[in-house]
Amino acid sequence: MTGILQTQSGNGEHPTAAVLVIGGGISGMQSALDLANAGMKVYLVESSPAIGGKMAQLDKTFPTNDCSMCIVSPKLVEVGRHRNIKLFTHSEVKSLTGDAGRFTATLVRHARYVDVGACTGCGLCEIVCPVTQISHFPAPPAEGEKKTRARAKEKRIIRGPGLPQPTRSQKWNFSVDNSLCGMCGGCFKACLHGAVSWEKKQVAVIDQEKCTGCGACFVACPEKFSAIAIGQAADLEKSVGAAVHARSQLLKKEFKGTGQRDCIRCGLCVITCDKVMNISALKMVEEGIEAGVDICQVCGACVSVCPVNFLAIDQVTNKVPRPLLNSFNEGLNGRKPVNIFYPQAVPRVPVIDEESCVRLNSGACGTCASICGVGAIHYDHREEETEIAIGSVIFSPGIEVFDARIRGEFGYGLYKNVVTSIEFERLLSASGPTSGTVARPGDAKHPKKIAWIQCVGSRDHSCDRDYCSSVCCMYATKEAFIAREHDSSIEPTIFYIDMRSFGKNFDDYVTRAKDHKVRFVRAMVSRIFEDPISGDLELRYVDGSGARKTEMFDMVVLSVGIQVPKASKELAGKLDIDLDRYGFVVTDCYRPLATSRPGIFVSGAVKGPKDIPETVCEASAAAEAASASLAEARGSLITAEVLPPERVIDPEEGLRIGVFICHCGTNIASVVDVEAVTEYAKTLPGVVYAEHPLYTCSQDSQERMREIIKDNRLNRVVTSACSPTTHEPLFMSTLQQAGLNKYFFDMANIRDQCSWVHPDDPVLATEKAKRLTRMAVANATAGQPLAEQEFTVDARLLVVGGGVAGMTAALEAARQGFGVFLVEREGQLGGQLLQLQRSSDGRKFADFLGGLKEKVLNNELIKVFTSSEVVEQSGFVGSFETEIVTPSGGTRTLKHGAILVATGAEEHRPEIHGLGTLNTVMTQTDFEAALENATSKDWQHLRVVMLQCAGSRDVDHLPYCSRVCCNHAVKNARRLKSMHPEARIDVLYRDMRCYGLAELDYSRARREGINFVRYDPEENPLQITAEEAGIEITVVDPSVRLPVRFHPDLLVLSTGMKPRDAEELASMLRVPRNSNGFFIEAHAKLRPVDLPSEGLFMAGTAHGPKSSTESITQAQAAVARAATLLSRDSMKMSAIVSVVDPTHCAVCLTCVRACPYGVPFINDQHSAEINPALCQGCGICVAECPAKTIHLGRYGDKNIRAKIEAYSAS
Amino acid sequence: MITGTPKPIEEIMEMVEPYDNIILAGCHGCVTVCRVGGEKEVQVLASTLRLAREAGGRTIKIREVSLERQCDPEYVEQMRPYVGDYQAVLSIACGAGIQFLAEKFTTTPLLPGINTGFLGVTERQGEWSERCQGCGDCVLHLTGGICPVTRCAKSLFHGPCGGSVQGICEVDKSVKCGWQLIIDRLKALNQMENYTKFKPFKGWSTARDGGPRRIIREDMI
Amino acid sequence: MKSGSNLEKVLAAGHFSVTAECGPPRGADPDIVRKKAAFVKGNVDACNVTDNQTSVVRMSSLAGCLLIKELGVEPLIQMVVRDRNRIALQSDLLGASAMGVRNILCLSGDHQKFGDDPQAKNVFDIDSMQFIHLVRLMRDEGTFPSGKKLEGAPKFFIGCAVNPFADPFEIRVPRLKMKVTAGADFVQTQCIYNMKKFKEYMELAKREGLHEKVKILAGVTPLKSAGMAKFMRKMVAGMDIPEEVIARIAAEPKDKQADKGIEMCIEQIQELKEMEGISGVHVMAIEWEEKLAEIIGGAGLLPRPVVE
Amino acid sequence: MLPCTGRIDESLLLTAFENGADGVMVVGCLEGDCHYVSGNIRAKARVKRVYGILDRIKIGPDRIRMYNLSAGEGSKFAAYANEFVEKVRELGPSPINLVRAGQARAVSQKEAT
Repeated sequence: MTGILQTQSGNGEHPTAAVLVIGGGISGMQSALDLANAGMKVYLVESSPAIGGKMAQLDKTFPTNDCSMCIVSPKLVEVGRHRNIKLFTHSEVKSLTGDAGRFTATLVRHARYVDVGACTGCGLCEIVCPVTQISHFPAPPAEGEKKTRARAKEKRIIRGPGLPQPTRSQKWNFSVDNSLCGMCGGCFKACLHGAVSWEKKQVAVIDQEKCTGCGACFVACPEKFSAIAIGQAADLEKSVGAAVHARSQLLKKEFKGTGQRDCIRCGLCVITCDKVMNISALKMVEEGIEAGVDICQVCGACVSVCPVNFLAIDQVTNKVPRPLLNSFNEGLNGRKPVNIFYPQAVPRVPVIDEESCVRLNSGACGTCASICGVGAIHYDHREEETEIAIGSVIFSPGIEVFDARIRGEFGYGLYKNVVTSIEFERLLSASGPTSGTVARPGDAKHPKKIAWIQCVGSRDHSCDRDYCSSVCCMYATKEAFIAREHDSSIEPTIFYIDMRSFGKNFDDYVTRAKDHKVRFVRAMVSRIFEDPISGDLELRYVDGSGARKTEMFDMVVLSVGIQVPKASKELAGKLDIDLDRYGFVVTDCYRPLATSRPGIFVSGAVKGPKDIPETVCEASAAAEAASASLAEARGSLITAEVLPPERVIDPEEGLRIGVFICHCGTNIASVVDVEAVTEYAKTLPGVVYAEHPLYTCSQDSQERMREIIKDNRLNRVVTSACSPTTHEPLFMSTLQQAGLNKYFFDMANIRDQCSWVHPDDPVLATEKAKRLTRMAVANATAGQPLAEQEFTVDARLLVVGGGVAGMTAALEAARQGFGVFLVEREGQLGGQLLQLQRSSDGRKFADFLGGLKEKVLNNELIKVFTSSEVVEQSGFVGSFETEIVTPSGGTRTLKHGAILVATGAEEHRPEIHGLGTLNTVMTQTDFEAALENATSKDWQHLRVVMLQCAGSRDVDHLPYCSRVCCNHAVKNARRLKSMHPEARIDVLYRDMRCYGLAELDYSRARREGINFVRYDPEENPLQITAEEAGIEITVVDPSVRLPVRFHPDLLVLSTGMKPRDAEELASMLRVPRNSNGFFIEAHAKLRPVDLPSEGLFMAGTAHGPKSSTESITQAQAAVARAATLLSRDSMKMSAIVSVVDPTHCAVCLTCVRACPYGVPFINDQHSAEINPALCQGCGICVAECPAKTIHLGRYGDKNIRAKIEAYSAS
Repeated sequence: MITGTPKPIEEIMEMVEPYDNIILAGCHGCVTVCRVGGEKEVQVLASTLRLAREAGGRTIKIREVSLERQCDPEYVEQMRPYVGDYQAVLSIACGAGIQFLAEKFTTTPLLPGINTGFLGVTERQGEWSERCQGCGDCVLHLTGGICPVTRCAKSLFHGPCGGSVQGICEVDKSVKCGWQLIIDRLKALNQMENYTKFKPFKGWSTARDGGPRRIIREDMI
Repeated sequence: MKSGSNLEKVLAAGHFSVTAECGPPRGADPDIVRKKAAFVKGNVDACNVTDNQTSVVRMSSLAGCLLIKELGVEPLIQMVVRDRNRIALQSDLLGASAMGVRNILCLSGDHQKFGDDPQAKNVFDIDSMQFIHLVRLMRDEGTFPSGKKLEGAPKFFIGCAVNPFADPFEIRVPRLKMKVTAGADFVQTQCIYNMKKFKEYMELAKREGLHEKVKILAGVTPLKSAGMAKFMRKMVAGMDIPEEVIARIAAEPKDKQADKGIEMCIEQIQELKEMEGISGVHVMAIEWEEKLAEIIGGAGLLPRPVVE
Repeated sequence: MLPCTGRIDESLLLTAFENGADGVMVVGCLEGDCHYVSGNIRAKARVKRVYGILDRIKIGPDRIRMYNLSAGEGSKFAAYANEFVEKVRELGPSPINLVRAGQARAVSQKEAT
């Protein structure tokens, strides 16, 4: 770590190198990871039982259609297992004291009743728990009073179509213990089968021949005697509840598909009610079951244990049942009081719900504790308080969706087939309540016509949600798109006001959706009426031509907006940070991550609605902001990972392969017979262990895998699960933790390649899964241990581009303690912002830029090179070398560990509408500059037309949306209006994309009398003549549906933004740019500021059009990402690199010539050599080598041949 | 290096037709460098032969070996322990290597898998061209380092002939006129006086015209 | 007199000489040679007999020479080094001389690629320069190249060919000089169409004094049609036919183009006649021998002088 | 799965046929869009060579084909896979497999008698 400040122990003079991150959604997780990977201790507090947040609930993500869970789950696991992140789930922040650099927080961990350390996440507790409702628990006995059971006054007999058909299947043996029998005859009276013989003062005797095993006698025997003994009941030694569950399961299996509707008089409901719940509301009678409806506590246990669905909850009680709903699935299905939040949850440990658990409320039941094999359930848990010392806080509690009930006209909550968009996400999700089938909640019918209604709880003054929620246009488009992928007969329609697809590649996505028959209608829906019989929905709206329309739909999705939850507002109050009237955290546009209280930073949608990549970006940025002032203490509170020594595998040692076939919940197991694949795997040569976990990737499974590797002395591991791209690193690190070289591993993707692509052919899908598993086993057999070399990291950062992003990045990196080289092509720092005048709050950019420039130039750690350009680039992450040409014409070689590209963008200046020739036509930037001196009389009554999308969203110019122009126009229009209220301003637009809180300025502009007229290049084109003589513009104003003519004094064009020329730089860095010239990020959702090559990052408008605030955020984010590398002492190189075996090298130069990266060279030992740090691992040289003497880690001929041979072996 | 090209597979199939159990021998020398007879080509040819054979209803067993060089007796001897177990050896070394195998293993038929080409250089990946004919009497010092024997289609010593057009030989549009190259080079070297010098008759006895050649260097024996 | 050939005599006497050529047949029929010889007879000072030109197999040039000699035409034997090594060349030289052939043209020969047998092995034991040297050695020293004495030295008027239009232009004159040094007595040029470039060439040759050391016979070939002109320009290596030449013949209607070609050829000969350093013309009327009289006569070069 | 189609070589492709493949599909990045700059172009040349070999040894050249796709073109991948499978189905089993099946039949008949 050259150039990094020394780390210090906490001796009182230095800040605390720890950060409290509030909120475990994608924002909090990203902040936590970036901090923890850069040497900061992290405390991550999440109020729900598991991390993951909203993103875990989503099905797919726009605009790439990536599966949300698939991409977030590796992050969940990484956070869950990170040694420097301490996770507090089901917890809250109680208080915060102290100041920036040395806060003390008190955290409250709510009682979970399950020991997180002991629980394996097996989920058995949830399976055996019989409770499905929120019970009406009997009032506890008054002080000193003896606890007695209530007696039913209101009884109801539940009958089936026929009389009960008693079953003897899985029968328990009831017998009378003569020594205990009270000779009361209760059992004799209760028995409906005449199996009990009793006479007064005689011990009762049960005739086993006649007994059907219903247990009526057992229930009837008074507690004081308890003379009836049960034999042959599985799990009875655990508890009655466990035994009931065991028998119920067997009977359910037996009666499955038999159409049995009559009571089978198994007696499980009665036994449960009496012996497990201590209620005694049920009794077996000749005609069926007699329920004491007034004393029923409505827990639902009787219903859930009934093997034949004879009972229904509303039959057994006279109260209104209150089903327990699964909040993760948005209440679309039920859950148990003991519940694992969601299948991939981290930690995958259930929480017992205090409101509904019978044990916690009445002291009865306790079945879950009795069944838990590891004794993890403790009903005596109490909430705990922990005090932690931290230097900074990141506030990222996330958002919730708008309560659609407030918009009563849409009938949400009344009409069953009106759902919210988040509910629809769950309906689409493969792990959701319908397993990904699009079905109406009302009747499970497959809907054909589905309508999305936009702006429900957004851009709506009537319910105090004036802001735009930013994400709804895109998520609705995505949901419509994906719905059609699930069922191509679906006809989606989206009703919208403005299509705000303002992000990178968003417009293309909308176009693709249109191509996929998603219908877009620009209209506000006024009301929905339900057809009470069919459940279909009638929508009323006014279309573009002004006609009133009614249209029938099968289902309606309300695109609900997002808002700050009440709890978050309260927490903000405790933290003493300022919120705006909607509850969003207030920040300064130049310091976008800082809250009003020093030391507390903010990230994510809680500071304004935003999508995932922007959230991730902010999260990284917040991590940077939160750690910059703690940098001097970096590393003082963390522990390094210590891996057990690697077991050296003796070549003589036989193969010991372990195979794990993943269910992936139902993702795989619903199609592929995983048990059969597991059995098959056991037959493969060398396989000594095989099993099929529900989620192989879950934390508990990974811990288990580690144990299995050790216990079975495995020397190879194979998983057949999902995509190696996302999950292989996880499994490999588990191997390492078990002391096995991580390359003794292979993975078959039986999810994507079997269950997903062949859902309709389970038999063949299973065969294919076997084959893929066989191939993976063969490949693992051929596996070799590979070593990763370590090298020292140069802790300096090269920043290319000295605009606002580049300067911010340089300054922040320096604050983090890293040396910085800042290279700017132009003669002065500042970039495009030099052309602009004022921020949206009216402050002059020049002041801000001046301050920034001064700080950059005066910082000792930053070396600035203006009028300089990068001409040559080599090296690799952690150890780059870059040559620049300086103004003197000389070159300089800079050594550094990471690169940040911030080459920026500039205003597009197309030669249209007289721009460049007429002085009455100008761009927004020109206009903004002119406004600075617009004091003369001429301006007072000036007529200005602003033309939006002038050369944007236009295939002949810039095909994309430049994102900032609408806000830019609103800003300038309002400024002119404030200076000269008499001036007339007409803004001609296609969609006003004033996303997020910028919507507020847009609505203010409208109220201030600025006129907005919509046009459409196809359906409502503009007629523009711009000449010396004057300008004339004609368009049909859709609001009045009449042509209007403008004769402005000034025509202001919003022309958009185009990237600066960075073609050579991109090719030197070998990073891709999109067809518009913007750099392409490593992952559109989760790695928004990473470039695809390791060690390269980007920020600002080089990535895509954005505002200066967004650029600042990205710059800080990119520094955070770079800090995860630069803060390390050393790094490891990939082991998947080509290695030349010099024995047979013919020194023929084939590899030297074939390598696209120019890595191989001929060394002084007369052999080709490949620098492992530079090798990209493509294997081109391996395939070309005529002597076959180059080998590529795990992609050797031996491996590939093994797979090919295993493919065809039967 | 010595260059070569693969023989057409049909021709090789015909050669191996009588056999069911052969050795396919590559060489780590020149033919590896010119990518016609190295380990990779052994694998490709072996697979090809097995496939072709089996498609015709018969199988063939092929032992794939690659000798360090087929033109040195010590390396060739490495095959001796097992060569007798096979019906033939198909070699994809140069003609020298193949013959050397034939000499050493007198009772095993030797089959050539490549056509040996010339002494040449690599122009670029996948392109080689001739530079030397091994005439045994080098005159490169007089001709600007460019061989008139090899580079001129007519091996003229006082070229170019009238067929030289804009530096291109009349024999093949893709071949540069050797004499144009010589002249360009002599001019660059300021040695044009070498050009106008009359060159006496070349002695071809040191070339192949003198019969199979041998080099014996007493000092090295 | 080096050889005492008619051509040598005519040139020595300062006459503007004329040679033509006669390609032997693709067969053993001597009458074909005789028929061609009849067209030539009386119109030239010597007649070249080609040696498997363009590598197309024909009757041997020595046999052709003897056939035309029988008819009273002075033969000029062409010999290429492509097909014969130095042993065969020496032997044929002795034979030709013995049979009274006194003029020789020493050539490399076209590459076999263009002929009947592109698969043939070529020889090129010695090159044309060395061949000239060989003939002069035998004639003037009376020895074999091995140094052994000849039993009677062959007598030849030694000719060589030059192509003033081949590349690179800069070595064309030096190369002619080498040939002269090697022993060439006369030179026949490739057929000339680009008179401008030829004049340039001659200027350079004259600067070296070559026109005084060697007799330069300028090669001409009458064009039969514009098509032929275009074909030759495209297909024959080193053939330089300027655009204006083609344009001139192409301007004529098809049936008049042959006449135009002859007219142009005559004009060209007349122009060459006036050029300093040009000692004669070599008229290559390819497969058009019947027009020789018309051309040569048209140029005012008939009858041919007789020098004793 | 390989890091790049540039890793695949002719002998491995032929090995697949030796192991009874009726067809081999090589799927790489779009041309000009190779993650490793030129790997797919190299692969294309090698596939072409194998195509030639298969043609000459009468296995059938159309049993090998290279497709180019971007990572986001899942449905296109499916379409290509179906197209190629359909093509190979039309071609029928590889001659190798026919011969092997014939021999297996002959053996079993022999055993039966």
